[in-house]
Amino acid sequence: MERTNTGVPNEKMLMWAFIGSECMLFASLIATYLTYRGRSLVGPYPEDLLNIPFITVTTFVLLMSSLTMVLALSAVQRGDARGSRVFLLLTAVLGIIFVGGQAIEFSHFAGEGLGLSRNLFSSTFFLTTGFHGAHVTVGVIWLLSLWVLTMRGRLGPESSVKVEVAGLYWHFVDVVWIVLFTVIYLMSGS
Amino acid sequence: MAERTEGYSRVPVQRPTLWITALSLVVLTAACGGDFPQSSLRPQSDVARSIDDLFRGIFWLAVGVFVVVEGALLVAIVRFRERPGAERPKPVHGNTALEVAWTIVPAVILIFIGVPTMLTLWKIDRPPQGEVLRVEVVGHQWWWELNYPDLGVTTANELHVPVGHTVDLRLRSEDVVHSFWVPRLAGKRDLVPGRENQLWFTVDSAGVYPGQCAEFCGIAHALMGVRVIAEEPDVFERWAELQSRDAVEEPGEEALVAAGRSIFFGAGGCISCHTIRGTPAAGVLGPDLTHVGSRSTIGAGVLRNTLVNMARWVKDPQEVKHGNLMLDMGLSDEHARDVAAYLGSLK
Amino acid sequence: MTSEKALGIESGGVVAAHAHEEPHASNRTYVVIALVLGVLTALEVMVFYVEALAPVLVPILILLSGTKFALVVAFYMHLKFDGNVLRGLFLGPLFIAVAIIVALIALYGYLL
Amino acid sequence: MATIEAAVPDQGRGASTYAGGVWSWITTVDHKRIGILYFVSGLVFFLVGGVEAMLMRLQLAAPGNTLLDPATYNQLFTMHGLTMILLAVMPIGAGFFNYLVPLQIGARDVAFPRLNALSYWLFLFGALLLNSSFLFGGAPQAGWFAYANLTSSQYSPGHGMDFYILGLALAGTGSIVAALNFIVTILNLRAPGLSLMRVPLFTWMTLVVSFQIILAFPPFTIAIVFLLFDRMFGTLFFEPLGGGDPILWQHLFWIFGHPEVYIVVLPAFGIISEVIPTFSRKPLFGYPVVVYSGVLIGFLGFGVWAHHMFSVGLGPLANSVFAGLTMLIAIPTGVKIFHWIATMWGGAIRFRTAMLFAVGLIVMFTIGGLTGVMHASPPADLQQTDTYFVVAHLHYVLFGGTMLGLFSGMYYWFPKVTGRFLDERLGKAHFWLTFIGINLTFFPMHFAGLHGMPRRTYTYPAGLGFEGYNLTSTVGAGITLLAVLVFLYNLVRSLRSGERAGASPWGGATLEWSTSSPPPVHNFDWTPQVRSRDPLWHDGVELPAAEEEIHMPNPSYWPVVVAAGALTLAAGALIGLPVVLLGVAVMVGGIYGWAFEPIHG
Repeated sequence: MERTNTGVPNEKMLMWAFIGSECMLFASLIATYLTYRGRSLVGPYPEDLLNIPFITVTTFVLLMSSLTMVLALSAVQRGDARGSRVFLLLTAVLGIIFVGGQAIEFSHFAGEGLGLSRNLFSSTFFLTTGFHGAHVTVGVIWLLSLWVLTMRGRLGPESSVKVEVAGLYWHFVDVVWIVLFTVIYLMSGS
Repeated sequence: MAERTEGYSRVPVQRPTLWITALSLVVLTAACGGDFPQSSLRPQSDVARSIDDLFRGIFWLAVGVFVVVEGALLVAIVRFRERPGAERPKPVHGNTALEVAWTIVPAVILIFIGVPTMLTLWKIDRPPQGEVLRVEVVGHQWWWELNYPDLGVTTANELHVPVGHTVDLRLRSEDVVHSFWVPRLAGKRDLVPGRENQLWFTVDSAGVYPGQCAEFCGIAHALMGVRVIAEEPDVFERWAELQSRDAVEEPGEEALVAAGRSIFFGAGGCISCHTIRGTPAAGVLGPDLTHVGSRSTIGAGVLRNTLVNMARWVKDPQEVKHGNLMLDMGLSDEHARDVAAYLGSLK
Repeated sequence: MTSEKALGIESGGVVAAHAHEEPHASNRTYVVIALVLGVLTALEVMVFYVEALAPVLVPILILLSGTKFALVVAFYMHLKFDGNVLRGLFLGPLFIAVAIIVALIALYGYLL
Repeated sequence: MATIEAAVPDQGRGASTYAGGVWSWITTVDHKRIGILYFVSGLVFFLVGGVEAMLMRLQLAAPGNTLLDPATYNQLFTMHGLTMILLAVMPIGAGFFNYLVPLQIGARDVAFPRLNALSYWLFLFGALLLNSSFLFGGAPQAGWFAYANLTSSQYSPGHGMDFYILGLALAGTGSIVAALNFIVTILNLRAPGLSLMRVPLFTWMTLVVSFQIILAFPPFTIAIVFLLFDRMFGTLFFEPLGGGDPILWQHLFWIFGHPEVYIVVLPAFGIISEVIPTFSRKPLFGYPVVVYSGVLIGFLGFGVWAHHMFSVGLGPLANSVFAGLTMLIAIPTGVKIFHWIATMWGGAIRFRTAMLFAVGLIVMFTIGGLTGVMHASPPADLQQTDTYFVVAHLHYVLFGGTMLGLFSGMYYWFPKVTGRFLDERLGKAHFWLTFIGINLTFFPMHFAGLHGMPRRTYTYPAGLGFEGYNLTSTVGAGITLLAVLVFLYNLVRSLRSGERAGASPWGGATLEWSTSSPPPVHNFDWTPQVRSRDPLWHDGVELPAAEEEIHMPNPSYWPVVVAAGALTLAAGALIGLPVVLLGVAVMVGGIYGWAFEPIHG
């Protein structure tokens, strides 16, 4: 472990500072979504299209990917090579399922006539969830890269900070979804 | 006053070099020094006066702070210059009492600014009571549409108001964000597409109060003038009565006027954008021209409204006001003169 | 290995106020947290479908999702165990971010 | 790069062994070289912005002038604002951060040297992309604030606004990356004993500014992404006909835009908080208060954005709240000014050029601050906003505050960077010409504004009483330009033949003066042990035994590859999908190359 003033590794601090910055990014998106809520001039409106049961499932998948992520980190720190491989891959796969769900949802919306530029709901919905989906996608690529490293046996306990940092990113993306799920889906009726 | 609106038009024709202009300016400045017809420091309405009183209070407080701070700095500069052979100064790291004091003092000064600010803010934001004159102000690139819904009057760029009578402006925009600003009468209020804003004031005395758009709104933003013409109530009523009528052509110069009319309604294509009430002209893209002959300026204050200027304007609007949205209809000099005659007849 | 990391070793101060000991929660705790997250999500969706709760839907949802948010941040992201520096690094920006959301929806008249 | 042996007795004697050549600058990851790159780029853009300003002043010298057509003028004021704030002042500030922060905290480099290089290249490419708009159909002409919906594809056809969006997205990303890097560097890489409450003020302000950058730029990024989608894909974010609200842009823009003001001014405060103690030969008066007031300004800066929007009609309640918060900022700002004066008080002041500029800052910023308080009062602001009164205010703050502070820093640290002094006589000429020039330029603007002259107008009619003020401003601008030319001459001349400077030419108190001028590649032969706030004044630094070997990071071309990928991606948004994909490929390839690059070659 490198020595720093705070005792926190540089990479980890970088990620936390980045997450702070990301808070403002998503805050801007969420604030826009909320200020434009109910201001669409033409349909379809959120209550016409949002499929709560379907999204609940993908939300659950993403939540569980946080569990597998934290288990992956724990395995890497313990030097459990098999655990690292399994849980990293599992996390990435759960992420892929989530993004796939989003793709299905998007194409369903498009099929119902809710294109990107249809109304304020579609504009704000697609950009907000799209930004989040892009974050998940980046995370999946990152996790798969780490998984390749574990397959080659190049990710031992000494470099666990790499997994820890990726994990922080992944959990943050999950946390953002916790908020988006509530704000976009569950508050759509009120 | 009339000279002012000529300012734009004179230069493109003569194209003087910068230096000649600069020299003549020195003379001009001497001549017009002290006369600031668009100055926020010469309020002529209740609202503008409230703001001006507040500003003057803040200004003198600021002057006081300025004198104290720069004075202290000056003393420090003069007294504590390094002198040869002097010892290294005593390292002072701070002084809690002093630091607390100069945190509290600015806070107290801010109370003296903040309280009058809030009082004025809420005062000028309180909607007017009693009878008001409603005017809809619609911002366009780069002119003002003015509707008096209760009087059935529609005009442009020149807001006639009665003295001593509260005017309640409802501001909106047809295209981009503009800002209505007549400094001697009120602070700015933006015209925002998709919103309606409100601004009111009561003018003190008769006169012409120039103003202009204060929010950058595109290429001709600089030339989006507005003039408030405050008149005694009886004069205003006569004006409103005249303006509410359909178009009336002034007799005289019949031949030119008739020729101009036929171009206006025919080859000129003017009616696709302009309305003249009482005629088939019902375009809505440009200003209502029903009584255009009675206005004092052309093109949102760019030119004085004379026959020559009007002819110049309809012949080549881009030359007078670069970027404006009026199309160049390719009129010949003669046709432009005829159209100008026709428009001039619409008193 | 990256060059940055190597550099950190040499230029890093040795003050090291708090040694970097991380008493991570156990895997058991992680699984329990996951179960709680699942249950809270189920509750959220239930609340969404119960007509009677419509008037208080928003406060309940904020409470439930806020709890989920806090659980993930505290346990999965180890903020509960890490030092004050990281806590400040996250909570400061989070405060400003939330304040700006609240301010904007207030400015648009949804709160007042 | 070869390992540098450090078995020499004095700090900084392990001579610099930089490789030469352009390639070595392109692949450098050394914070000092990156600092110089930032500085030079910033200076070039400062000149570009200055020429833009001069053209505008010439156009406004006389009423009804026709030197420039309105489209050109509108491009110039838009680009002048963008260039000065984002491409000149911020990068020059970043030049100081880069060069000085590691030196001031006794580190060998920043926490992530390659990331630091990436920040620079992203900034440079963004700046070039934005300015290339002049060549491809015209620069943006909707103001640096780019209010919607004037920026929609309907009202701003052509690609000017697209260059604005893409250029600033790149440069903004660069700023965020740099700021993240500096946060980690300052929090993690301080020399032993250099606790946060002993960190030099300049480094402290860098930390505050870094936090502001990482928090202020994301809302702006989101706003320009919305705008990009509105323009390219017909979304409705700022389209009133679809229910969108142009005011939302104003909110998002000023949530960024107001902190941005402090982002550019706080580094200057940091600089003069170093310069004034050194030349007064007294420690900074009330160090903790100066630090806390900076932090407070940084924090409050996020709660005052709507004071740019008093004329929008948000209602008296919102206006009152934002007015109150804005006035609060005056307190920590005023406190800073008092502390600088108190530092001078009782000192033995040497008026070298750096000190002159520092005192100039206090004079000018006081005026700018006082007019700022006037804007904080909504009724008064309704008469002042969007007029030349505001132009006067912001230039007193940004030129009179920031630029004078940056000039002060240039004279102060030039000997450290180059080993030579800037010429004092030319420096004093530079100072007085600047001081006279900017006052002559900006002071009359107060009157022009109060007498009713709106800003962003390419011309004004005769007869409103604006002529004299404008002519005076133009003359003042000419004098300011002359001052800048004197400075450039001084820079070039002193680089070649300036008087030699030793390690500590001014007797400064902070760590950067403990190593040679210019510092060696590795900054310090030994990591210093710090025991007080002014380590070089109070016997507060101890040099432990020599370290055996010092590894400095290798040069790397991956940062510039990644940045080039990002540039290709951005340009692709204007050219076509294949270019976008190429950009993504280059970026991804670059990131992998970066991740797997070995440390020591």
